[in-house]
Amino acid sequence: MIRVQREDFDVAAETASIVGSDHGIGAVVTFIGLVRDISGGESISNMTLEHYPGMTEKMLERIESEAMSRWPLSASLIVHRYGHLEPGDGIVLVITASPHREAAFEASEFLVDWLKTKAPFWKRETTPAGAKWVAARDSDDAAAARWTGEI
Amino acid sequence: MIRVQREDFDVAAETASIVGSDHGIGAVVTFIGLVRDISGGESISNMTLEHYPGMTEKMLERIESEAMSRWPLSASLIVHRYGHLEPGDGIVLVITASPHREAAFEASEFLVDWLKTKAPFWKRETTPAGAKWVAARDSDDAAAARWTGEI
Amino acid sequence: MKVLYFAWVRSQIGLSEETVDLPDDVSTVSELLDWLRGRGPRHAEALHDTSVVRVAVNEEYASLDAPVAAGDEVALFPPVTGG
Amino acid sequence: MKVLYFAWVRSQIGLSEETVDLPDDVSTVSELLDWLRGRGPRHAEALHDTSVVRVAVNEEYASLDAPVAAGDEVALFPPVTGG
Repeated sequence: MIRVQREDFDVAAETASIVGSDHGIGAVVTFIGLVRDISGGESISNMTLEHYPGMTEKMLERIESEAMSRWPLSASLIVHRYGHLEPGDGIVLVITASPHREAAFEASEFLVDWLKTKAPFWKRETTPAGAKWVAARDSDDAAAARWTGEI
Repeated sequence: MIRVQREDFDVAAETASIVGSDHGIGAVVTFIGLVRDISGGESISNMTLEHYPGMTEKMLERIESEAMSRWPLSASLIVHRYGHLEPGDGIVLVITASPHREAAFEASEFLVDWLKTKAPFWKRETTPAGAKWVAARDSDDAAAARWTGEI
Repeated sequence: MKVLYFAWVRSQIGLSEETVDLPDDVSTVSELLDWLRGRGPRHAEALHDTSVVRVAVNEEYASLDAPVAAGDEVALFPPVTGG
Repeated sequence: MKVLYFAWVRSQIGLSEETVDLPDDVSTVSELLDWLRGRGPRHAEALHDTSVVRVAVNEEYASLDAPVAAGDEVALFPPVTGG
């Protein structure tokens, strides 16, 4: 399941909903991305996350389907926010549930790596020197390249 | 921080407490281990988790310290339950928080692998054929062996 | 053709989207970028370095040699920085 | 010396702990296991295969050749299955 939303997410409610009454699930891995108050050595007072409505949902659905096909997941969820965010706010939530932990961990890392490099979101951070668009990190491309094959 | 307890854990409250007001944290990875209703092909109606009070806490503290020394973690938490548990119940909660996701993911996997092979807990499952002690999985030893060096 | 701009490509051009009539000799992403650069100095500046511009055609990532046609929705944006 | 048993080692021996007086010639984990096996058939059965028995001395994992002394707390148990 995927959702793109302006509102905050409730990790406990989302986890409960993903796990449901499926007692075949032995492992749940949750990744929460948060807004930091520092970035590249500069302090951040807030940020705006822009996205490409339509393409975003399409990419997230495809990435999630790919994860479900690569690993034996019982359920998964991606929630990505956009709009105005402040330090400490949640940006993205990824939950993967599986009978065993290996699949849940690997699928979670796969999804987060792909979100960082393929999902059409752009961060604009407000620093003491003004607002500026965040540059892509080479390390994110390297992380995504671990998962061979295009999706 | 580590805790060994009979009671259930509240993931949302534990996460909020671990993150606190540290806005340097950009990634939180949460692992929840749950009781499955099936194990080795047999259905499980409940289980009892026995442990070695004293040694358990000592091992968990040491494993957590080792993770904090290997990765730049802002905070971490291990909560492990013991006693009577039913399918769907949480067994173990591991939370790792870091400025960046790589450390949070790796430390989480490290902690869970070590818990599975070094923390003195033993599962006794009740199946239709009676209660029996769970055998250790070779795959858990292999997973723990990824992290070179004894602790 | 509808052309969308995001992030600093949008800021530099000063438009979030525009509808353009494609000349007949524009049939690839690369030719579209050339033609858009001719629309004015802000377009030229924003799109001059194709190594930092990503392209989607009809909500799918596309390379410089991908075909484009009149009914397409083309989006131009920097490398993504979400998550 | 206090000896603790856990999981199926405990079930098979039928004791969760016992306090024993060590003879002088028992100075390693291996010698302790030999001596414990002599305490009765349930001890002998539970401890006969040392490849599936783990040992902790004073709450630290210990190998078969580790030293043991009168004041130690020694725990014997199967490979762990927590998490």
